[in-house]
Amino acid sequence: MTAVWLIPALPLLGFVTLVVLGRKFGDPGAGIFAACMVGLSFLGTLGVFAHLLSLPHEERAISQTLFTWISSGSFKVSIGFLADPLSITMCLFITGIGALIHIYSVGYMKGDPKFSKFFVYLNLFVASMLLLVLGDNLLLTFLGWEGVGACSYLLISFWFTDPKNASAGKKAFVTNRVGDFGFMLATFLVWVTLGTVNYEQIRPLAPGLAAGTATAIALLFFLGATGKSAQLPLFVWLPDAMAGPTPVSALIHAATMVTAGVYLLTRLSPIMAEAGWANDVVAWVGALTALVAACAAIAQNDIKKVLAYSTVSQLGYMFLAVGTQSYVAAVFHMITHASFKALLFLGSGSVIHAMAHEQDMRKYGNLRKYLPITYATFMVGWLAIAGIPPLSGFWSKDEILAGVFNAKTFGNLALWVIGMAVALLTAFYMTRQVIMTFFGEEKWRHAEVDAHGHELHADEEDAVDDHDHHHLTPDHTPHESPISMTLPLVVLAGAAAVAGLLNLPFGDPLKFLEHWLEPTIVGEHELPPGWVQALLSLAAVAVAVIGILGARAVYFQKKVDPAKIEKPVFAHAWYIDETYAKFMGGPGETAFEDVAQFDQKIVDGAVNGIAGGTVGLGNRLKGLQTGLVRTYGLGMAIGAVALLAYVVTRIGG
Amino acid sequence: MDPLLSGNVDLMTVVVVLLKVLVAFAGLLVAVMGMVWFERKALADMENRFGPNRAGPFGILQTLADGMKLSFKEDLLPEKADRFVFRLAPLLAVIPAFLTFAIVPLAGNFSNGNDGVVEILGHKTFMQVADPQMGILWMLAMSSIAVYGIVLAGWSSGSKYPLLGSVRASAQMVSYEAALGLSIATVLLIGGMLSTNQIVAGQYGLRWNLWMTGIVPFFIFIIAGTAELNRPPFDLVEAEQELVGGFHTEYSSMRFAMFFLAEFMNAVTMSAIIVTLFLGGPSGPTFGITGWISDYVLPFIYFFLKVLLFLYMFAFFRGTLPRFRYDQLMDLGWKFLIPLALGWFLLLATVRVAADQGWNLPLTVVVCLAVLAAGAGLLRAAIRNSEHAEAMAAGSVAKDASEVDV
Amino acid sequence: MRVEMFTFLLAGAICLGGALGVVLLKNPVHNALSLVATLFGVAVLFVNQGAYFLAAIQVIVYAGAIVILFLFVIMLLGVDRETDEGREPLVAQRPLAVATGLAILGLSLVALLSAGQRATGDKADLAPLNQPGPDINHLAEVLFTRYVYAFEITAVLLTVAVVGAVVLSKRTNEPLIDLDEFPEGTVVDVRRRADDAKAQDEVDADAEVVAVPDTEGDPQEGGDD
Amino acid sequence: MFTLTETWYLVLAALIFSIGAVGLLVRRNVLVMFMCVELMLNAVNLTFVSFSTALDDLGGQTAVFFVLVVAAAEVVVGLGIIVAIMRRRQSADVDDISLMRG
Repeated sequence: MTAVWLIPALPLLGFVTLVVLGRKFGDPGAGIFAACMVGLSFLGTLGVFAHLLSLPHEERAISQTLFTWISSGSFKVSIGFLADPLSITMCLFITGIGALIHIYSVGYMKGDPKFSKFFVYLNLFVASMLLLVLGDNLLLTFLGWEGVGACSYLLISFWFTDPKNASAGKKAFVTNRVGDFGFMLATFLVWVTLGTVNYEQIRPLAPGLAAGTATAIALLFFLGATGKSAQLPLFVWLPDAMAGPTPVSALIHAATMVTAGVYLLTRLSPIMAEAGWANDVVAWVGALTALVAACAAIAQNDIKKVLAYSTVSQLGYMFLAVGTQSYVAAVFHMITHASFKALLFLGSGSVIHAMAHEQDMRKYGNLRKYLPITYATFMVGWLAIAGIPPLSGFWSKDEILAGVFNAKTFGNLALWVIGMAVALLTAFYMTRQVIMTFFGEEKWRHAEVDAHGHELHADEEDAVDDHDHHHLTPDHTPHESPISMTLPLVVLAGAAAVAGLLNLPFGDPLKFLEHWLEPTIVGEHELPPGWVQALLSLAAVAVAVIGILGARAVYFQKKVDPAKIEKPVFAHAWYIDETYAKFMGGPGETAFEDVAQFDQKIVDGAVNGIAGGTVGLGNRLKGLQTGLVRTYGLGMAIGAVALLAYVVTRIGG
Repeated sequence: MDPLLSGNVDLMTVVVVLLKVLVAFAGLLVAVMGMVWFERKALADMENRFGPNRAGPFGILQTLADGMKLSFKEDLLPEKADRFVFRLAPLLAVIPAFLTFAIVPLAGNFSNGNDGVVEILGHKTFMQVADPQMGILWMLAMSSIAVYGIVLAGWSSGSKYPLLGSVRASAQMVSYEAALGLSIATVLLIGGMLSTNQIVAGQYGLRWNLWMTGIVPFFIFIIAGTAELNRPPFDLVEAEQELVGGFHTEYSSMRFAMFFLAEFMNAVTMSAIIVTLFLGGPSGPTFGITGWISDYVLPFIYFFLKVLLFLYMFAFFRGTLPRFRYDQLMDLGWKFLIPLALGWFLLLATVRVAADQGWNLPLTVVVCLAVLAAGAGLLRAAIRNSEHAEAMAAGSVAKDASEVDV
Repeated sequence: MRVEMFTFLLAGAICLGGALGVVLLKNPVHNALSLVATLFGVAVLFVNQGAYFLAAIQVIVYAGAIVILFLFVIMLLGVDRETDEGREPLVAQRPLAVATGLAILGLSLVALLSAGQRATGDKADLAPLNQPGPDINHLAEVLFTRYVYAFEITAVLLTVAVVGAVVLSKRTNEPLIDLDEFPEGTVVDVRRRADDAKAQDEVDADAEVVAVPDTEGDPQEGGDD
Repeated sequence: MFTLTETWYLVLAALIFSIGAVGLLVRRNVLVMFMCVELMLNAVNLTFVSFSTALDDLGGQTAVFFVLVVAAAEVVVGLGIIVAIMRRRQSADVDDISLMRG
């Protein structure tokens, strides 16, 4: 199976073709072409997947080196691909969900003046993401890492004529840079200590790392991961990133790119296994992020912001799993989350589409009447994320929590409690969203009401998707989205419902995913005995049910004033973003000014000084170029004498 | 290599060498005197007049008388002349003329594949002053040196007519040297040897290079040789109507005599070289006679007769042919003789290879001739084309064109 | 041996005399003649060492073609007058040149005399010289087997040189350097602008003089440039 | 009486080379400079032949052959350039040709 390179090459081909011919292909054409490319890539991935399945368990890795990319001294990097269970799993849902979202986008972006450009970016994103996942070395992964970052930036600020969208893009970009810095340092460190950046070569060498070095590497990579995967303290960009078109939010900021950090740490599990307390840091950061984001989610009114904070929170779960060495659980949750979160985002997109691009949930209500398919699929997503069995979210979340309960991590019980709290909050805010959107009265029919009398509008301005300017009017009648949008919803709903089958905890033969990933992952974790697991599961289900009922009580039966729960501190996500802004505007700004001064005076000064010095030197030296042949001849002769003298002295010795 | 010098060099060897030098030099001088008289007589006959008839019987001592007269004339030195070079030039004209003669085999028994070895004072040797390894290249080298005499004579006179004459002469000599060399190359291709002795030895019987090379190189050599000598019809160098007297206008007395001598020496030498290269030199039938007659007398007679033929030819040219214009001269040299010589050389080389490889000889020759004809056609087209192009020196165009022909 | 020694001394003296003549004589024609003397001496030295063929082509090529070309150029371009070599415009050029020459000589001699064979490195493994038959045969064999590519490439080189010479000597009416070819801002352009400015100044100055002929202004200011 | 070894030839060649080098640097006439280059080339040729004889190997003579050919080509092109230049400026003084100065 030597067609591994085709997987990223096809979207790349789509990208190149669309760059050149995108406008020619026109409105649906470009989108269909892009979707076909990703679909073909998916088929290719399936082929590789089937091939891997046919191989014996231990040999399930295809590495393919195309050519040498950089060769500088002992530093040698190839463009090469590594298709092993981990990367192919990632590829499957990147290309699978990617293809669905491409199809969805054909409907969603219909009539946009930059229609073909959108698919240019999307294809480039898929290609970069596949490169990130398939690359057989850190540098190639970094290339993909930066590629997805760039595409994310381009897509967040896709409607850049609105300064808010543009600044959201910049925010995402800058925040990610901080993380990339960690990635780069970590890569350098790996190169210096191990002498290679190739994963397959790192794997046998990693156990030889000193504990301190491994910890440093792991922490630096984790810094990179916090940027890309929106963890504390760098999560602030993701909620703002919802400014981009909804398919983008679904594909990039829910399903694929944000999981890159999880993928990276999983891929580097050989190093993480040596990293000691860095794992504790990962786990705690993940847990705290999950909690902080879940709290924020309950107070958001923007339908997509709820999902965005939810994403942050779910990613926190994944890191919690990574930190407790339950990589399989992390990947499992990554897969299930990818399907149900994509589903939720696309569903919300469908809602937004139906509601004339109004994103404020306070103006929704009773939409189940108008959007039956969206409603039905959204229900599946809701129950899945809330952790109701037998839907997928339950199984993966349960496995994480079970893993945490039994982990050797510092304060594992506290982590478990936090995890349970987050599960509760998740069920709560999702139920809140579902009720506000699909149940109750049709609130948009009341002109400009603020049903709950909130003083603060929770940044609703920021997230308003007003790329076309027809606003929601009281006489608006929502209508179901076209087939190209509902079809992906149905498919994803199916996936979200059954994805749990991948790794059922009822017995070893049913843990398909675990066996599948076994050859790739280093790290041992022990699940608690069966009866404990059963108890834990029961507890989780109970917590989820409590959350759902609580939300029902507050928002459906209106027993409690929502304002008591939706505290401003939650709405502002604990004021973390504001603190950053304050710092950056105050002491930060002066520091930046100084840095800018330094750059201008010293760095630029050095560059300009060298240039100026060269010019000056040249002006002085040009006198040597007399144009007189005899002077040149004399120079040559003197040089010849010097050479001769050297040779003669050598002869003597 | 001359067997004389292969052993130890003793006193007798030196004596033999000196003897040969003396004989050759004296013989050459006598030949020149004879040649001058002979040419004047022949010209006079063609022009229906008497020619020299006062000094000695049939005026045969006329040259001697002229020489004596010249030696008593005043030796003029022009004021603007470059003294040293002015005096050096005549020597540079004469010496190469004689040095070329040194490699010509004058006698020796070459019949039946003999190598022409004779015995003088108990030493085996060739009847030629020297037989250097590079043989015929020596002749080319000397003819290169001969150019200097003319160039420097013209320049050092400090006068424009001699300068023009000398520039013409040297350009002409350099140009025709190429054709000359190429026709010599065909001879070398047939014989495989540079040594004049061996070239002659290779032509025993009637295997003269004249036929062996297919006659064409012979004619090329004669034309180019005549041009090298600056003799009519290629005597633009001293075209009296245009240049007064050419490069030696300012010379008088013995210095003029030297140029005069050199010119006729060159004529004799050239004839001898032609004979050596194409007509088998001194070889000829011996009628079964052995001893000194077959070693010295008969070969020398053959040699003398053959040389005489060419001396007459030169006189005949002078008497009958009009002088070339300068551009005609250059066109003939660059656009006709050199391509032809080169083409013929390639033809002979191909035939040689064909013979070695056992190819079908007639077919090879036909194919070669066809290729050469095509090349000639191309060259002609190129020349005609370039004649339309303005501001092109005739010489350089032809140079280009000859490259095309290769 | 004695004959060869005699030949060497004679030819060597001719060579040295010729070489000195090339450098010291003032008239280019004399220089050329001195060069011929050296070339001849070298040819004799070649013969002295048994390189007959090389001696012959040394004379034919160098003396017969190259120096004749020199003489042509000297005579046709009319640079055959004595050159003024008394004045040296470049400071220190002469002493430095002589010093360099002496240094080259000294170092070469040191290398040759002290190092002996080591200066040459290993001996090549071509055909030995002392074989029966004329040297041209052995030379030809080496040239047409081992060095056949080099030989053919030199043939190409000669062809290219001939074509180049023809192109160079073609008489054209355009200036050698087309100043308009150079983009704005290059050195040539700057220089041209300077020239233009100078010319403009001259025109202005002339105009001034013409315009105010009888003012007190010194006519030499504008007129004498 | 000294015997004639290759050292004699080599010393002679070194002398000629040095003289040529000095001449190249001192003389201002382009043509004479060119001649000095030829002097140096000849000195090298002499060295080649001497080593060829001393080492009993044809290599040196082969090198001389190529030097001769290249020298011929060089002179042809060089003189072509000189003629082209001298057509513009009636001087053979190399110091006058300094258009390429910095």
